[in-house]
Amino acid sequence: MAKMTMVQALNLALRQEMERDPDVVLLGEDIGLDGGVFRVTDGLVQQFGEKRVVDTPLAESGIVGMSIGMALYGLKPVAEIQFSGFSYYTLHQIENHAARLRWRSQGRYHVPLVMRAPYGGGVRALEHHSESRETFWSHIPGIKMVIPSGPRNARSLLVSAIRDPDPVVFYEPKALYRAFREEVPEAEETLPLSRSVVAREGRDLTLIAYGAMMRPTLAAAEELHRKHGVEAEVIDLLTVSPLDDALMVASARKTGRVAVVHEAPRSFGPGAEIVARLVEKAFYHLEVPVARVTGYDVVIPFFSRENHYLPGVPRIVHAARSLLAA
Amino acid sequence: MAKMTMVQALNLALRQEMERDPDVVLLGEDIGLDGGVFRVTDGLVQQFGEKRVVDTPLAESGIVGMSIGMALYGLKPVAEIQFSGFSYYTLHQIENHAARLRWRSQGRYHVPLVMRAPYGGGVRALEHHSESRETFWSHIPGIKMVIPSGPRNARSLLVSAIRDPDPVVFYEPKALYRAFREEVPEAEETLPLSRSVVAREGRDLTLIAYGAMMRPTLAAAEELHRKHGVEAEVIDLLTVSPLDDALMVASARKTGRVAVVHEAPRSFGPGAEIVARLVEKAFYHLEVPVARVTGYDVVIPFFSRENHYLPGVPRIVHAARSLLAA
Amino acid sequence: MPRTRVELPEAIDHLSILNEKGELDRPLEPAVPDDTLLRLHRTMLLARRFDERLLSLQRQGRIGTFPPIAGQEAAHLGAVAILRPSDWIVPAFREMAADIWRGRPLESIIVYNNGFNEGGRIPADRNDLPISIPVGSQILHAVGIAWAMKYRGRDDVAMAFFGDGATSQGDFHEALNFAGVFQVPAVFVCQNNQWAISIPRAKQTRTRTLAQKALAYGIAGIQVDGNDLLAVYAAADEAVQRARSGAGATLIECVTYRMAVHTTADDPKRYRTEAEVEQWRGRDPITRFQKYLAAKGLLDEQAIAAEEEAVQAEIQGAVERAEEEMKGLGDPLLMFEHAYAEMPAYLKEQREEFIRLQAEIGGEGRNG
Amino acid sequence: MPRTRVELPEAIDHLSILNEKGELDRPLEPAVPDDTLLRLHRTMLLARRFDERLLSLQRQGRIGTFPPIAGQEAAHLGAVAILRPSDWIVPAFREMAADIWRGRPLESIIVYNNGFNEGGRIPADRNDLPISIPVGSQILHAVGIAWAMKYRGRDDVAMAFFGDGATSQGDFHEALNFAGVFQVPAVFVCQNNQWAISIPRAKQTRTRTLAQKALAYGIAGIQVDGNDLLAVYAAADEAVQRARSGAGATLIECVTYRMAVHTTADDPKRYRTEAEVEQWRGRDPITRFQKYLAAKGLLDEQAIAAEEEAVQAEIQGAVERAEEEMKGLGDPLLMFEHAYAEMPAYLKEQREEFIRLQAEIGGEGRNG
Ligand SMILES: Cc1ncc(C[n+]2csc(CCOP(=O)(O)OP(=O)(O)O)c2C)c(N)n1
Ligand SMILES: Cc1ncc(C[n+]2csc(CCOP(=O)(O)OP(=O)(O)O)c2C)c(N)n1
Ligand SMILES: [Mg+2]
Ligand SMILES: [Mg+2]
Repeated sequence: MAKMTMVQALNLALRQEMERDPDVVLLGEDIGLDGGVFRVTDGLVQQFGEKRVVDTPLAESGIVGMSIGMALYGLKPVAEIQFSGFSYYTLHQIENHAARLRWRSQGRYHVPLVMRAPYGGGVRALEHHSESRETFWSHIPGIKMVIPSGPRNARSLLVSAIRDPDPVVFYEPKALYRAFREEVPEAEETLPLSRSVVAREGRDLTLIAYGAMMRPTLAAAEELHRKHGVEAEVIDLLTVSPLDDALMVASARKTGRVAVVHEAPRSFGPGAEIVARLVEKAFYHLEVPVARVTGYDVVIPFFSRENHYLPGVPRIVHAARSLLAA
Repeated sequence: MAKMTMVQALNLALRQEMERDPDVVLLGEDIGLDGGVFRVTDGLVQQFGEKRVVDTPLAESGIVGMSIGMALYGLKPVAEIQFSGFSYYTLHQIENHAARLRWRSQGRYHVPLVMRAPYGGGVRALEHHSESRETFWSHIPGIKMVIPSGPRNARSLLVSAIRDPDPVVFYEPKALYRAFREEVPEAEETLPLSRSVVAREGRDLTLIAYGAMMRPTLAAAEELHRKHGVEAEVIDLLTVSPLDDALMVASARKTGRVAVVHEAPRSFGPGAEIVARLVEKAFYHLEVPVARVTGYDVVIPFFSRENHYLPGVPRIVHAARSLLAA
Repeated sequence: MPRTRVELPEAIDHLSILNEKGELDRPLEPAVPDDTLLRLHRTMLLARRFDERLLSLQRQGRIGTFPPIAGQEAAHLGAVAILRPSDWIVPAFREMAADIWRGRPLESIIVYNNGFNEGGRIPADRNDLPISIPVGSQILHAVGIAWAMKYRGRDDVAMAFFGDGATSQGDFHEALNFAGVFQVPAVFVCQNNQWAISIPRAKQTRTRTLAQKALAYGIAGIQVDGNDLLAVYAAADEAVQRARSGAGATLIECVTYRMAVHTTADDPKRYRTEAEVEQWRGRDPITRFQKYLAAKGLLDEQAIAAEEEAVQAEIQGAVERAEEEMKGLGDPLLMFEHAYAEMPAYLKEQREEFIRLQAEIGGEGRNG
Repeated sequence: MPRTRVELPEAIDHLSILNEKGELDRPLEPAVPDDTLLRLHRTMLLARRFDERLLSLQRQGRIGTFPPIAGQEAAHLGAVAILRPSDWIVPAFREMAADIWRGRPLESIIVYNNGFNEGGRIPADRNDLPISIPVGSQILHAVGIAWAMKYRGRDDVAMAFFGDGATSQGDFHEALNFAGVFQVPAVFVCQNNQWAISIPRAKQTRTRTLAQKALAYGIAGIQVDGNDLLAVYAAADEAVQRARSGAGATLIECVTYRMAVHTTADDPKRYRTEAEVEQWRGRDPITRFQKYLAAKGLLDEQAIAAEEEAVQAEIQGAVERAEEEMKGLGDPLLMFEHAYAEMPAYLKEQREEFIRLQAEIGGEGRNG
């Protein structure tokens, strides 16, 4: 086992899947010699050649539309969109085609593509480089929206996404790319898509998060424990959609107090669906309203102010304590 | 006052705004001689000429991107996207630019464009012609998402949308285009955006809907009254985003029982946000979980089955009665 | 140096072999076996008569909206005629003669047009994509398929179809540019039928031809008389050979005409004159091809009459089979299928909810 | 008839006026007043030195990531130099010399690059759009602005900038096609700097030139030596005159080179050789222009030294003013502004929530 950053772990997943399955090909802008602007594909063109690590012209709809064709033919394209803020160019290809070709052809075809893109704030980036719009993809029937939260699950989930027979949008929390290291076994590991996990057990309240927000959420849980003697249960969605509500419902029934944390704008964001599920399935166990600790309904500000926009430990702790006080 | 269909009422709004303000120009595919595939722009090219009623090449991003430029220069473009199922081609223009140019330029520029598109099922149309994906636009800070429910409010809201200084996505429920007529006064009428209305008063429960779903929802309320002696309050959102929660919260506090009705897929749909708001603001008044009567998490089936997908009167009545029985 | 003309390596040709009177430019005549010629004629006739029948079914409310193809039979059939089964076609929505040529049963077309998802099924032995409605978007899929063929070392080709209107879409541009950069075995067939609903070709783009857009991608481009099956066939042959040999993609502009409505929801009287339509009636691809076959001694009046009768019988059989088949369709639970390989938990719950509801509020009509 | 060549009305020229040695092609020399020439020189120099200063500020952590322009000064400055204040420019993100020419204060560039939204403000008297990062998307805005100018009967023009990479985007295609169809007064300036991050021009598209893409839209196209300010100026002059006279849009490809990193987050050693960069160093637009000015007797070594000093002083002043200004910036409540003309109710509530939170959890750092 080696200690790896998330970038290294993703690289490992790609490399091993490419070694294992010649149908796996990568395409995107600057993924070859440059190794991707975050170096996730570093070294892969050297190992697998330009035939399997394909630098494309600068055209996102082209990248994804072409990937759909490759997938229909039987390949397993992994398309990199350089930043999630440019993934919107592909919405019509994803909604109108990737999500539906299995259905349109009544099972004859399917589209096993992965669209990877770094998302989220916290890295002092330029405009369009810090957004969190996973809701767009989460709302589309036929699409899976996956967001890892650490090196190890990033590797496992990416392997699962590549093997998944359906189209997966895979958002990578760029703030975590190099934020910390984890042991990542060389041996194959996968994680089921559509399954969330309990990242920390607790009995007093439930915090639900995913992606980059797992770090402040877990830190908040730690602070709640240390400073306030409160035991927060923390759930990591991993797959945002199709949303697995079993764990969160069980936890909410146990604690009766829930906060959802995400950096996407609040309104019509993923937190809304989580609240709705909890209302559907755990209403009578909720002691207090589910809280949403989220980005505000504005564009994330340029980087000098972004920390005011992004939920952080103090805000999560504050929300948790308010839930307990109510 | 004349009895008008929604198509006629929208046409009236466009005609009067064009007469009133030379900065209003229309653009889109087939809106000239053809009058739009639903005839919303019928007769306008004859009255205002090709200079103001502009048939464009077949390119949605082009239409909206060009509209952004027109709006920046001071015009008030009203862009027609032939069907909402093709509006996804414009997401990057809307998210990356229309929604942000006021903010990006710190108030120097603004983008007073309207993107009109027929949406929704129920007209026995081909694939991609029956979707309801207002969530995409509703989640974007800086965008207003407006959906009328009848000829008269369609006219007023479209006038308000055209005059609004910010970008408005205006989804027209095509199932209602010619479904019924209403008195629409010749004299100017507007309705504030960001304000929902009580379409029917009641004390027993609250039904929240918008667009094409207002018809079955009101019919369900009528049936509840007639057959079951139940008085449903019905709220018509009119503007889906920014969501005005004042009325729904007041109603939920009064009735304690709420169902949301929409034809969009359930998960991550507008109903989720409504549930979340009610939980935030009316939790302690809710007697039972808020119900979501919605499309399923699938692509709306081809038209022979679409009525099974679309919420209808029996389903709404059933949901309402379940709320009361709980 | 100072101000010099840039020499472009590519040039755009116009090709025509059978003129409007059915006269042949003999040196250009492609070598097509007689039985293939007759099958092509049969397919065009079948597609034309079936189109007419669909129109009448639509007018009777027995199917929904659909896009007729009349006038464009040669423009797409001529192109697919050169393909092998292992090649793939990537249609838009106005290539019915090609679909029929590739083996799509007429029944499935009726079932599709009557709003049943079952009509979209494609047999395992055909490498065709289903109809694609979002204009221009499918061209990229052909590029991806062609890329994959090359990757696998096959000498197959992917042939994409689209209209004149589609050339305005960004996806057209991205597709042809990718095809140029990756030198994939793709053939792009533009059925320039002069109209994109109500927008005439001249308002779609300011260029003289659509074929010249190939110059923006460094790929081959050619304009052909799209109502001349031989010209389309010859151009496709050249393009397919180019593709198979690894020399890259081709844009073929087939100049043709949409004789009928855009779809059955359309009223062309609003935007085009009867005189224009009349003018194109004289260029009918079928009568022109019949003259050619007659001159070759392959077809006479009597044979044509027999063919007419045969296709009508085939159509009648298909209509009957389709109407029989549709009686058994409509199970609403199908709508929950094929969203994913495995149904997600919450969707299963929705399916259960639906079944419960059906039981409680009555299984008839809207569930709904 | 049968197989004929399609004659295209448009042709693509290549234009160069000052060669790499600074030698002039006299008949092509544009008539530019001496004081304008000197102002152009001053602006290029200022932009070059400011670029260098920004790089060092970035390395010191005093500003964030930004895209240097070194080497491309002539390619964009030459084009805007011909514009009037009432014309609009629609930049991408690598047109700093143009921004400066149009009156953007250096301070605002520093403030922007240090992550303050305030740096995006544009004074009411300049008709320029802010930087646009999503590649290719802004070209359509220029078309809309140009359309509106024509609608209003003005003889102004909209000038859009973008890179070689941008020509692959669908929006590039849609924009140029719309411009052709609507014959709008737009000028499209492509700064072909040979690279789109790590993707070389040859992998971006298979065409010989980028200028020839104009042939796909029926608009004028020309390729110029983009490191030759006079050639860029002359081509822009021609294009702007064409636009003002109602004769439509032009695509100008300025062949230039990105001498530095793509952005400060980039490491070009991964994908290109130092030898290539070296080769372009000999083609520097500034030294070449200085030779021209020297030959004209407008500039000598001493004057250049004085200019160097003057621009350094100007830059120093700007850095100091920016750092002073930034001390007063950072009020987090600004993030709630400018979302809409009127703040929606729920956003007001979020703003209140934010203020309450700040009070409760401490106003410092993350709110957050
Ligand atoms: C992206 C998109 N925009 C709009 C439409 C609506 N629409 C359907 S066909 C059509 C015209 C297509 O013209 P063309 O490409 O020439 O094909 P034709 O219909 O003439 O065969 C339009 C606008 C669509 N299907 N897809
Ligand atoms: C739509 C989009 N995709 C990707 C990016 C990331 N990106 C920023 S600049 C760039 C390369 C641009 O190349 P070019 O157009 O040649 O301009 P240059 O940077 O050379 O000035 C890329 C890929 C982006 N900003 N926008
Ligand atoms: Mg057409
Ligand atoms: Mg470049």
